Amino acid sequence: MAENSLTDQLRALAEQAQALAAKATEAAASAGQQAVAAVPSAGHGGSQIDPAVVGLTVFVLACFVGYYVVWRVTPALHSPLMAVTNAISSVIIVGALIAAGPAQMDFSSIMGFFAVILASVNIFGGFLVTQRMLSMFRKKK
Amino acid sequence: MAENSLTDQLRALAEQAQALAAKATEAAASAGQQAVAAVPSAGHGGSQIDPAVVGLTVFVLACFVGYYVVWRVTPALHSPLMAVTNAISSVIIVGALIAAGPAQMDFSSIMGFFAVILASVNIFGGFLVTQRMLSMFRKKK
Amino acid sequence: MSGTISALLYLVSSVCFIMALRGLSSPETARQGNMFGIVGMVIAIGTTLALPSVLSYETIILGIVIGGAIGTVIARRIQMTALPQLVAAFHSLVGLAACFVAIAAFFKPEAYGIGQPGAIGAASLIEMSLGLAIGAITFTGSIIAFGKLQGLVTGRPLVFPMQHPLNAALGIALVALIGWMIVDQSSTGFWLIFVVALALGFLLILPIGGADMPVVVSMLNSYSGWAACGIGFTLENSLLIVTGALVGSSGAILSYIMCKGMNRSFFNVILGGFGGETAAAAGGPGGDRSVKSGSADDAAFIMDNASSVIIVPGYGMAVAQAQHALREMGDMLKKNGVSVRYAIHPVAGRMPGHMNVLLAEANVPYDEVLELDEINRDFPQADVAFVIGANDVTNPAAKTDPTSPIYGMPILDVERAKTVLFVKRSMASGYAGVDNELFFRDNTMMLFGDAKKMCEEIVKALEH
Amino acid sequence: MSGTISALLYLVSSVCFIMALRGLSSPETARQGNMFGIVGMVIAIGTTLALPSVLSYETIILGIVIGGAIGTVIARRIQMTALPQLVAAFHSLVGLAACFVAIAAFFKPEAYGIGQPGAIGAASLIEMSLGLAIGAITFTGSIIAFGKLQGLVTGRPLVFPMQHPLNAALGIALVALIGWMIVDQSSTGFWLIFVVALALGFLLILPIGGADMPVVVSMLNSYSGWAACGIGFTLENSLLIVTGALVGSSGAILSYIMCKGMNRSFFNVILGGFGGETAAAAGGPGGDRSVKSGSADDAAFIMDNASSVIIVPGYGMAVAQAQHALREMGDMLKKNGVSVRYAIHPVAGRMPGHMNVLLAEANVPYDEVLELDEINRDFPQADVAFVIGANDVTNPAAKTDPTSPIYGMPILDVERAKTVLFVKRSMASGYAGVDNELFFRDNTMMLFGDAKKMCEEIVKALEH
Ligand SMILES: NC(=O)c1ccc[n+]([C@@H]2O[C@H](COP(=O)([O-])OP(=O)(O)OC[C@H]3O[C@@H](n4cnc5c(N)ncnc54)[C@H](OP(=O)(O)O)[C@@H]3O)[C@@H](O)[C@H]2O)c1
Ligand SMILES: NC(=O)c1ccc[n+]([C@@H]2O[C@H](COP(=O)([O-])OP(=O)(O)OC[C@H]3O[C@@H](n4cnc5c(N)ncnc54)[C@H](OP(=O)(O)O)[C@@H]3O)[C@@H](O)[C@H]2O)c1
Repeated sequence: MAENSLTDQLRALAEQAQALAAKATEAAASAGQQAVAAVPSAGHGGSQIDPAVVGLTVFVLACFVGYYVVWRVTPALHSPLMAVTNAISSVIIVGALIAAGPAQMDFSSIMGFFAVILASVNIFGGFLVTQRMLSMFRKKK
Repeated sequence: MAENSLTDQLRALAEQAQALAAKATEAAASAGQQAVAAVPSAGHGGSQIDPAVVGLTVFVLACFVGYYVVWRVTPALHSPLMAVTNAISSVIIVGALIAAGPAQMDFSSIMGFFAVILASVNIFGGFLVTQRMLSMFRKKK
Repeated sequence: MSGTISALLYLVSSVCFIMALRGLSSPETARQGNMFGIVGMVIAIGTTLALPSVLSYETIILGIVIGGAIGTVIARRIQMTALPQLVAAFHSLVGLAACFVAIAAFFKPEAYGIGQPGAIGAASLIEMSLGLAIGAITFTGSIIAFGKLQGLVTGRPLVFPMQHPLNAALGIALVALIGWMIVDQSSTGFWLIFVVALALGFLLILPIGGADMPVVVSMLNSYSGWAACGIGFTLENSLLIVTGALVGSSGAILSYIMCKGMNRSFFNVILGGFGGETAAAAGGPGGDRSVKSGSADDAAFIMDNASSVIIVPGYGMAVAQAQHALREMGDMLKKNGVSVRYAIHPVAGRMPGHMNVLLAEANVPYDEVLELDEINRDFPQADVAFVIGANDVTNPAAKTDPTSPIYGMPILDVERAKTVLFVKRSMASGYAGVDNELFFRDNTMMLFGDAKKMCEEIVKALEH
Repeated sequence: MSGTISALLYLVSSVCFIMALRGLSSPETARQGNMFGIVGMVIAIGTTLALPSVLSYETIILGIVIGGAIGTVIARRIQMTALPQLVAAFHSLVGLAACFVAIAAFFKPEAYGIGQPGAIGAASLIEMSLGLAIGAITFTGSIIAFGKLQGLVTGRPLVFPMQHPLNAALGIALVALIGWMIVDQSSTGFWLIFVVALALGFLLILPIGGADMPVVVSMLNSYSGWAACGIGFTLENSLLIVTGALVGSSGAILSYIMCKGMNRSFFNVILGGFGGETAAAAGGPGGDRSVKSGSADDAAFIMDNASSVIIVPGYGMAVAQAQHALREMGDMLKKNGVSVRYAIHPVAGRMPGHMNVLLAEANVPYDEVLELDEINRDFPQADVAFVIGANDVTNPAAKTDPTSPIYGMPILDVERAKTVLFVKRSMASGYAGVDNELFFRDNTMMLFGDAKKMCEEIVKALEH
C-alpha cells in the first residue's frame, strides 16, 4: 500500500503543509515588519534572512522526514506508533515550563503548572504504555 | 539489502556527519565571536540563536531526507542516480555566479566565469544524459 | 545556558524523536526507539529548565511528579484491549495542556518574549488563538471519542437535524472571534474562542460512529502536531517545529491508511453518520436462508485434521478478550502438527495494529502474524480459515457488490480456504452494517458463542 | 529581490532537488523527477542572477551558453557503454569548478560578504581551503578514474613502493598548509594547498584497480556533497546545505551498496592494490581439467528446447556492446515460447545499474529485468542460465571457499539451473582474479567468443 499510494498521500500532506506554509509566510511578513529596526545580522552571508523562512525550511524538511519515517513503520506497530506520538506531542511541555517558570505565582504560572501536570501524565503514560506494548512483541523461539 | 544494513549504513553516515558537525560547531563558535556586536535579533523568541546552529539543524534534517530518499531509489536506476546527483551537485554554480557577478572584470570574476562554464557543462550534460537514460526505460507493451 | 547551546540540545532532542519513530520500522529496533524518545524528552525538559527565565523549580517538579505518578499508574493498570480509549484519553490531555499554554501566553506574553499584555504582535496572536482553538477542539473531541470507545456514550452516530449548518455557523463564529480578538486584544474575545471551540469539538465528533473513532483520534493527533509547529514558529523553536511535523505526518498517514483500508474518503468519515444506524436497520438478516452451524467439538475435529489453519481475528476477539484462549488453541494445534498462522487486516479491530498488540500480549510470536498483502494469496492452500470476531474484513461484497457501502475495501479472501469457521454470537452484521453472504456458503460453518468461551471449549475438545 | 524572497525561492529549489531523487524510486516517476531537478536548477540560477550584486549578465550568459553547448553535445553523443567514464569526467569538472569558486572567494572575499582580502574570518578560511582541497582532489582523482575507465591509463592497480607513507606525508602537509594559511592568510599558502591537493588526488587514486573506480567516483561525489554543505554554512545558504547533504548521502550510500555487493570494506577498496595483479598471475587457469565447449548452434538448440531461460549479463556484455544482439536473441526465444528473464547482480558491470541502462537501451522492458533478491530463488526452476560476459558474480567460491578474495559476496546461483552456458572469450578469470570452478562442471557449456558475435550467431542459428 505504502508504495502505490505515495502520490495520493503526498498530495494530502502537501495540502496540509500548504495551509501551514501560507500561515507561516504571513507570520514571516509580519515578523519582517517588526524586524525593520534590527541591523543586518552577523552572518557572513550578507543578505538578511527572515527567521520565519528558516523555520519554514526546517518545517519542510521535517515534513519529508516525518513522511518517510512514518511510512516505514511496520503496520504491526501502528498501535505503539499512536502511543509514542502521543507521548512525543507532549513536547509542548516546553511551553508549559516557560509559563510555570517565573518565581512568583500568578494566573499564568498557575495555568503553566496545570499544563505541566497534564503534559507529564501524557509523557509518562505514553512512553510507559509504548514500552509495555513493545515488550510483548517476541519472535518465535 | 536496504533493510538489513540500515544500522551499518547509518553508522557510516553518522561518522561522516559527525566530522562535519564538529567542523560546523567550530565554525559556529567563531561566527559567534564575530556576532557579539550584533543586537539581539528581531525574533520574538527572545534568546539569540546562532545562524550556524540553524544551518546545522537544516543539515541534520537534510541528511535524514537524503538517507531515506536515496535508499528508496530502485537499484535499476542507480546509474541515473549517479548522473543526476552529478548534475545537482553543480548547484555550486550559485557561488560561481556571485564570483562572476561584479560589473568590472578582474582575476576573481574570470575565475568565476570559468567556474560558470564548468558547472554549466555539468548541469546540461548531467540532466540531459539522465533524461536520455530514463527515456529508454520502458515497460512491457 | 547560552541560546546556542540550548538550540543545539533541542536539535539533539529532535533527532532523538526522529530515531524513536524510526525504531518502529521493525519489532527488533522498536524498544531501542522508545528509549530514544525518552532520552529526547529528558533532554528537551532539561534544556528548558536550564533557561534563565525558568526559576520555580519546586512547583515544576511538583507538577511533573503529580503528572508522572498519574501517568505511570494508568499505563501500568490499563488492559491492552482498552488501548484505543486510552490513546483518546491521553490525547484530550494534550489538547487541554495546549489550551493552558495558550492562555498563559495570552496573559503573560512577556515570559515568551512576544510582547506585553494588550500589545501582542498580530502573528503571535494568530498562533495563540489557533493553538487555543485546536487545543480545545482536540480536548472535547477526544473526550467524546473516549466516551464512545469506552461505551460511555453510544457508539451510534448521533445525527441531529441541522447538524452541518450548526457546525458551520460555529466554525464561522470561531473565525470571526479570532479576527476580533486580533484587532481588539480583548480577553473576552479570547475566552469566547475557548468556549466556542470546546462546543465545536463536542458537536463535530458526536455524529461520527464509534468505529470511526480511530480515524478521528488520528486526525486530532495530526492537527495537534501542526498546532505545535505553529507554536514553534512563534517561539522560533525548531524542536517544536520538527516534533510537530513528525506528529502531524504520523497522524495524517495513519488516518489515510485507515480510510484506505475501509475504502472511504476522509470527508465521508468526518461528516459522520456512517455505521450503527444502518447496522441496526439491517439487523437480523438471513431470514429464510439456511446456515450450517456447528459446535466446538466439530471445530476441534476439523482443525485437528487440517494441515494448515489461518486465524483471522477481529473486533469481537478484542471485546471478548479471547487472545489468550486463542493462542492456547493455536499452540495445541501446532503441537498436533498443524501449521497455524494469523492474518491481520489493516482495519481489523478498533485501532491500527490493535490485533497485533493483543496477539503479542498473548505471546504469539510476531513472525506468525502476517499482514493482508503477505498472506492473502495463501488462503487457497489453507484447509481452514478460523474467523474469530471479525466480519466486515472478510466480506466478499467488497469485491463483488458495487452498491455495498464497503465496496472496494481490500478484504481477506477467507472464502478461498477449504473450510471457513466463523466464531460470533449471532447472525448480526459487523460495524459497517452489511450482511455477510459468506455465512450462507456451503464451506462455511458458524460457531455461535462468545469468542473466548468458544476458544476454551475448542481447547478442551482438542485435549481429548 | 529581498533576502527573504530569495531564501524562499532557494527553499523551493531544495524541495525540487529532493523530488528529483524521490522520482527515481520507480521508472514510472523517474522522468518527472528529472524535470523537478531541472526546474530546481533553473530556480536556483534565476534567484542568484536576481541578487543585487550580480550584474555582468553578458559574461554569465556567455559562460552558460558555452558550457551548456559543450554539455549538450557530450550528453547527446555519448554511448551508453561509456557511462562510467562520462560520470567520472563530469565529476572532475565539478571539482575544478569548486576550486575556482574557492580561489575567487579567497581573492575577493567582499563579494561573498566574508571579509576583505587578507582579513578573512578563520571559519571562512577553513571552509574555503577545505573546499579548495576537496575540489582539487576530486579533480585529479576523477581524471585518473576517467583514464582508467576509458582505458587511457592501465586498469591495473599501480602500486609503488612507499605509496602509503608518501600519501600520508602529503596529507599531513596539506593539513599543515591549511593551518599556516589560516594564520598567515598568505596567497602562497593558498596556492600550495591547491598544488598538494592536486598531487594527492592523483596519487591516491592511481593505486586503485580499474573496476573499483565506481566506488571511487561515488566516494568523491559524496565528499563533494559534504564540501558543498561546508560552503553552504559559510554563505548561510540552506540550498547548498540541503543539496550537499543529498549528494553526500547518495554517494555514501552507493559506495556502501557497491562494497556490500563485493563483500569488501570501504578501506580495502580505498587503500588500493586489489585486482588486476592477481588476475594476471592467475591467468590461464584450468590447465589439465577438462571443459565442455560448444558452438552457437549447440547453444541455440539447447535454449530453443528450454521452457525458461535466465540471462545473466556482466561487464563483458558492456565491453562487447552486445546488448542489442542479446535482446534480439531474447525476442526470438520468446517468439518460440521460451520464457526469458534477465538477472542483474548489484555490481555487475562497471557502475551500479549499468546493466539496467544497457538493457533498457536495447529496448528490453524493465519488468523483465530482475534484481538478485527477486530472481535468485528461481534458478532451480530454470532450464538454462545464459551467462554473458559475467564471471565473478556467478562464482560459487564466494559461498564455499573462505580463503577466496570474494568470499561472502552475494552471488547469482546460476549453477542451480539445469544447464549453464558461459559466453566469454577465454578461460581467463574476471576482475577479482579468481578462478571460476563452474567452468568445469558437468552441466556447464562454454561458448568461447566475443559476446556480440556469439549472440548474432545464435540468432542466425535460431532463424533456421
Ligand atoms: N481498526 C481500525 O483502525 C478501524 C478504524 C476505523 C474503522 N474500523 C472498522 O471496524 C471494522 C473492523 O472489522 P472487524 O472485522 O474487525 O469487525 P466487525 O466487522 O465490526 O465485526 C466484529 C464481529 O465480532 C462479533 N463479536 C462481537 N463481540 C463478540 C464476542 N464477544 N464474541 C464473538 N464475536 C463477537 C460481532 O458479531 P456478533 O455481534 O454476531 O457477535 C461482529 O460481527 C471495519 O468495518 C472497519 O472499517 C476499524
Ligand atoms: N558494477 C559496479 O558498480 C562495480 C563496482 C566495483 C567493482 N565491480 C567489480 O566488477 C566485477 C563485475 O563482475 P562481472 O561478472 O560483471 O564481470 P567480471 O567478473 O569482471 O567478468 C567479466 C567477464 O567478461 C568477459 N569478457 C570481457 N570482454 C568480453 C567480450 N568482448 N566478449 C565476451 N566476454 C568478455 C571476461 O572473460 P574473457 O576475458 O575470458 O572474455 C570476464 O571474465 C566484479 O568483480 C565487481 O566486484 C563492479
